[in-house]
Amino acid sequence: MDRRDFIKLTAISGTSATLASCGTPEHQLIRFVPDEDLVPGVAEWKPSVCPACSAGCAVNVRVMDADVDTVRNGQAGVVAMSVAKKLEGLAKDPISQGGLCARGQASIQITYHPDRLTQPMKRSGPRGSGLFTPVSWDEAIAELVSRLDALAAGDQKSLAYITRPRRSRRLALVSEFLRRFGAPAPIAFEVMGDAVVRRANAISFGRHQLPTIDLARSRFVISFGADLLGTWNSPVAQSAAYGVMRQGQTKLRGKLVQIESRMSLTGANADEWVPAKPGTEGVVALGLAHAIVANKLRPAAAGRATAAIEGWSGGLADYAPDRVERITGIPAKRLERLARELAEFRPAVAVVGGAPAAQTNGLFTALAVNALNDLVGAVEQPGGIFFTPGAEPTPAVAQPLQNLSAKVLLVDDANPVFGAPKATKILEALASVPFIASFGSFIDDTSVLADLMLPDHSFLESWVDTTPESGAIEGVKTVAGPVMKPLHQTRATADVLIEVAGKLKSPIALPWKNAEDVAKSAQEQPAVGRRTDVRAMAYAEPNFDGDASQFPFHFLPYKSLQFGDGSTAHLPWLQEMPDPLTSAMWSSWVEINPQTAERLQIAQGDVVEVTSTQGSLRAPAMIFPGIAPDVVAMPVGNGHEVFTRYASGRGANPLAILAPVTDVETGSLAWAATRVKIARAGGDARPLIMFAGELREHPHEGEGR
Amino acid sequence: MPHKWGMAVDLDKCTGCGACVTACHAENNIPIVGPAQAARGRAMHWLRVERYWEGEFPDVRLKFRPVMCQQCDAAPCEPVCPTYASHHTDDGLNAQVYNRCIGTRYCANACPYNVRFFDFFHPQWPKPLHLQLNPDVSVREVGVMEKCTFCVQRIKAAGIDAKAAKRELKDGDVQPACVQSCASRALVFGDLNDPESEVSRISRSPRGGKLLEELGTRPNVTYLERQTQV
Amino acid sequence: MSAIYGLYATPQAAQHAVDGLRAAGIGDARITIMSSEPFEEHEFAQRDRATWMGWIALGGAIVGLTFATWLTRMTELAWPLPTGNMPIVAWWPNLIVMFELTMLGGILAAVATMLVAASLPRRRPAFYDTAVGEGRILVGVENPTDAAVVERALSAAGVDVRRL
Amino acid sequence: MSEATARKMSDDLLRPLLQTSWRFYLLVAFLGAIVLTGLCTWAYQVYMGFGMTGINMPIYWAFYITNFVFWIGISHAGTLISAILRLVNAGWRRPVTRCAEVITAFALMIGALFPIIHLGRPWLFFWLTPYPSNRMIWPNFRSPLVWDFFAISTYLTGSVLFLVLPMIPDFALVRDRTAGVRRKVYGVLALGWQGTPRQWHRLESAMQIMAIAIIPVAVSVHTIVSFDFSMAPVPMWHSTMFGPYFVAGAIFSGIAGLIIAMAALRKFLHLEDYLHPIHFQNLGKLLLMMSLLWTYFVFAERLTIWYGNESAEVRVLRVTQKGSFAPLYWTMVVCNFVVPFTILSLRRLRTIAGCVIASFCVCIGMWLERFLIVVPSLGHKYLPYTWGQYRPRPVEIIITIATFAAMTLLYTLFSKFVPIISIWELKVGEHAVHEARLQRAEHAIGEARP
Repeated sequence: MDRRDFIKLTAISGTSATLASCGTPEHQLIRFVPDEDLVPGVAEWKPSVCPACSAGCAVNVRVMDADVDTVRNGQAGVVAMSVAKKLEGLAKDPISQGGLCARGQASIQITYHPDRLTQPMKRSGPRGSGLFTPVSWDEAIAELVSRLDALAAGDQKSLAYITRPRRSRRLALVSEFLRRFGAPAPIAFEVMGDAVVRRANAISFGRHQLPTIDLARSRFVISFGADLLGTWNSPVAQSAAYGVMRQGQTKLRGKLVQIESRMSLTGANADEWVPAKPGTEGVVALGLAHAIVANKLRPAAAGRATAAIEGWSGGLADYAPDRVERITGIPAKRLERLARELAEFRPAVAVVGGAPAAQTNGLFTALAVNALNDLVGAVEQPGGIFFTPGAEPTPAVAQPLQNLSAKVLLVDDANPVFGAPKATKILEALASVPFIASFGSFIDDTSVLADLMLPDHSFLESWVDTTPESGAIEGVKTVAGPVMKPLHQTRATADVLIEVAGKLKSPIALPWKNAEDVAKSAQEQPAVGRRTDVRAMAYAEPNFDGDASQFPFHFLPYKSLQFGDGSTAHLPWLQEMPDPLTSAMWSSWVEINPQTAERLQIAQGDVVEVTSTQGSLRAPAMIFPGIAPDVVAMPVGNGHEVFTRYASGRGANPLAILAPVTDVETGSLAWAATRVKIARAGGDARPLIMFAGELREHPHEGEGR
Repeated sequence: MPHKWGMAVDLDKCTGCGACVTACHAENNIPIVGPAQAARGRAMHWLRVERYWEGEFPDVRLKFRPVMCQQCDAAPCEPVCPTYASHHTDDGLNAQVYNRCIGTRYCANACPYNVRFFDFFHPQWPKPLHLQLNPDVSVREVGVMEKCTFCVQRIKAAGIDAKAAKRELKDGDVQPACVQSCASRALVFGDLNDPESEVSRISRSPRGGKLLEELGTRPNVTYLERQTQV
Repeated sequence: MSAIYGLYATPQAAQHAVDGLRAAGIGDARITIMSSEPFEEHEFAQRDRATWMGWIALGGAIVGLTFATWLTRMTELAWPLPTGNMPIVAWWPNLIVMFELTMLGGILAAVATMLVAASLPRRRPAFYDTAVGEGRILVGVENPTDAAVVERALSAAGVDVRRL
Repeated sequence: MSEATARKMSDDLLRPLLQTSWRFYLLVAFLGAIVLTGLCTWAYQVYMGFGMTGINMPIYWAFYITNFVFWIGISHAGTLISAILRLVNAGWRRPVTRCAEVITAFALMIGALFPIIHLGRPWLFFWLTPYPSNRMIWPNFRSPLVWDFFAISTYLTGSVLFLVLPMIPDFALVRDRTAGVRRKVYGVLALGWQGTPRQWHRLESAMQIMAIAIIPVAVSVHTIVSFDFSMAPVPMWHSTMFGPYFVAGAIFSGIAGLIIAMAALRKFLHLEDYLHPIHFQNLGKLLLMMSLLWTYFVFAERLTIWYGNESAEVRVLRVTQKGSFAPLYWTMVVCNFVVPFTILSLRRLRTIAGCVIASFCVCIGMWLERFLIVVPSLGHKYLPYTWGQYRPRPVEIIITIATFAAMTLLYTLFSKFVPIISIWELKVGEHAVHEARLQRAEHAIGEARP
């Protein structure tokens, strides 16, 4: 091949341009000798576990060599090391099945984030000032040890540990540590969690966990507010199954019906989107059950009616279609049709999650849906719901944070200051804690209050493991080693805890040597509980905080596709990724039904003030055709006070103005039970940044020429 | 026989989740422009998921459509380029040679799909974000046009591997980042010259159609219409 | 060199002087006329009309056309890059370039011919009188063999004759 | 024609060259400052990146391309008009031709600058020129931008020569009537012109040939500029009538520009005796005609799209006439039709002042017209998800203003150093008139005889 041909080739390959702008390290003085053997330019693939949510997708990481600016024993320089380049779903993994959601793929930016903590730090300014001074690991650990020793004198109870929900052995380590120290069990802080659904499943099926929905083999899926394809439970696994449900089955195409008052991503993909009055979804479920029973539609194949429905059978009569119509606003005819389809399209399955379970009558709704599943024989049946065996048990969460009376608080990558409503007085609670240490990798709303920063490795730099609660019918456990050497002077939290345990005045001997040991260790199988006898709950009107006349709108915060509970708001890819339904970037917004907006003379982008009994916030208005006229919705994720250069002070946080009402049965936060009023406000909120130009594909179609 | 790369998008499987958008950023070193520039309409998404509302509450529906470069056989963007920066390759790709681009932006005007993006400023990756950059893909400099390449670097790599292994490329050897990432498998990529390839098979579906077909650009991306049951 | 010439206020006078010279047996070739405007309508200004310029311009145009044809074909074939499903040598677009270069050829040829034929540019001519700039018409003879005759012929119109 | 008139003529027309008032320096300083600001702004834009402009996805062309089309359009005043008038041998053209041709030369130079200013990487603009630039690849002759390069360079060369050749005898005149440095300089410029019959004939025939050649070139230039748009499948760009439409518009704005320039010359260089109301009258009529022609084209274009009702195109039609661009659109209609039509169709109003007012309106209107062709279409292509808005940013506005200043500056300087009216052609004209008068007199006497 002569020069000319070669040039043609490169010219045609279309990817030949200067790499001028990616920071060539020639200016550096010192080049350290690589401490690993590298093959320049050749990619390796190593497994790991996605940290973005608790679904626990296994990922495949592309690793290549690169020049890394680093510090080796106090000297700045450059070293060639192999670094992660891209995250992809691991094809062998039954959860991700090779796919990976936007958040998962963006989480590689956690490792490379420019504002990531690079070493332990001690608070040097007043609390919340964000002023920290670097300290050595020895100092940092000594500090923590001394604080814990101070508690040793009979005050062990006042050591508290808040973690974000993890399905990994690390939780076992923490629990064990706390148990032997004599402190209460760790608090898993889950924003907009599914405690209610878990409890319902424990009651109905004896399984305190979220179900795995066998969409792939299902022909009729009716979802009560669960954003299967977006943010609920195990989105990647569910999306994969959804693809099969739609076009993968031979000659069959599964039908999806979504019941919710604000169109979610799942609602957008549903064949039928059925808006029901907030808090009445359970009534819809029982209405369907009643219609099936009354019209003798119940398929024989569904087998013997089991306890979950029996408990209701007496009360079902109260849910005649017309009454249901009155309560829910869904036409009786439509309800009966849906009931028929539900019974005829076999196999069929019902799912509950999200807002319906986050009402004051959430448990009722969840139990009602379970009953419906039982009625149509969807439990542990192909195309129905399954319970993944061997899942790490989820610690039961009550509302521990208000009455948090700890003297030493360890925060493990949880952000309750952002995630808990202001009304829960979380800030005050934390302020009263004398000593707070944070293992997080970033300074966020919570860790900014910490006195000591003990930055953990990123997931790519450490041993990771997971036993997902849901997403696959068979049990799954993933363990993976570090895919790259640490970029910064960080340490695996597991190692830190083990070291601290050993250094205590009265040392604690933990059964693990190090983080690797923890990740690899087997877990004791949780005993599969027996279903407790089901009480037939009567429908109780949902209570909403705020008087309907004064606060005319239901306020519906929802996990945003990009940021979920807000923990990934600092990743630039996700900030700039257009939100699928609104195409908004770098913003938060208030979704308003077009007619409502017109009535209140609110235009797209106008700054509106949203006021609840608990406070108010400002955000630009988003005209949103897929929301009920008496509902306004806001994405959760933005609105951090402090969270790196990309998220600090960006947008507003809907969680802040939620009222502290709870589900009466489980006592977990009913985050969809707040009422608000909205009004145009002079605009000092950040502008609404949208990628899309037009709302509709054929604008001014109806208008004449 | 040379390859003719093409893609099929099953809108009935696509959930609009946007995983492909991020995958594209990760694979192709697409810069983040930041809120100020995004507000000016300079955000870069080689692959975007268009969403269109239909109807009014309560009978409202939402329609998603991932749109990337359609790699047209008769691409309007190619002939208008004065420097051949935009031209057609023999395996049916619509190539963009960044270092020949002088930034007339004519190609972007000629493109009916608006899938071409311009580097208004020199792209920045605050350290150590630059460590994520894919060494197989060049980083564009200020003032040039860029667009979806069907992940040409992956196509080339797969070809080289096949050559090394002394075999032909087989269906599924090449997967652009978006296709790889798609959980619901709505995107399928392959060789349209191979009638047996999955993409050819799916493209023949009665639901299949091309975007803005009437313009005669002869795209190599087929969209399978979404179905509904009510 | 030497020259004898007269400066005439009106074209009629100049014409008369020219006629006089001719009568004195001096051929047109030896008579020099200079004026600050063409005076198309007078006989003395009618000489040296004939020119090939038109044909040369046409030739230039043909050269331009040929060059353009070669340029477009050659460059397109030198590195055949397909664009927009067009033929490698696409005549429709090429015609535009060919047209422009044809015209350019013609124009340049015409101008070149003009400069050569009018023997321009050159340094300031020896034989000249700034009075021409004042509007006078200069009629004269360069290197006269029989000065007396010329002088008589020029002064017939009653102007003072100058020598150089 | 008496020697006295000839001398007076020369004196009047050479006065600007020989005397300089303080006003001149002030004006030049003022304009120069603006032009300098423009250049700095451009440098700033290149240094900071093209993002300094208001350009965005999908509106990748806006102010700069508008200016490009506008100035190329203005350039159609001079050469084209004077060539036509020369061929039809319209006597009244003589005092007009040069100041018209100058407009062409300068407007082309300014216009040709904009494709470079608007490049993302302007330092590589020379890759447009036909040579194997990088990796031994030549420019793509299928690209309308390359056609632009050839058309504009041909037109520029032709126009400059067409302007310069008839200047030689005038330079000779200046040479003869001045002394010292001026004499030397103009002596060089005169190329040793003597004014022998041979020289006069060659000059005439050269001008004739070029007049014939330049007209199709001029037409082709703006047609090709229109191809920049009509070659792209963009709603309301992809039109077969763009060629003639653009040419008409170009001549339209060109005449307007010429009228303004002439009025200015007449006032500031005191050329009342040479630029008579009749010139403005005639140009005014021409302007009126072009206004009607332009209106006809716009009507034809709009009606076809409105009636044809092709969705994408109708959307663009809607935004321009009813939507966000409506104010600009209707301003354009007023400036290009209503005002010129009312003023120029009434003889009483078709005064010099009237013509100038109309011309200013037309210049504004035609700039808007180009803007309204470029931006709304790009902002509203086929997929509404990608629709966008455009707001100009300071750099674009400053550079635009600077080009108008540059035009004025160049024109001022030119009229300072070159007789803005072709003296010898004027004399010929006067002469012809004189002769004609004599003949008529003789004729009358002949008839008077019994």
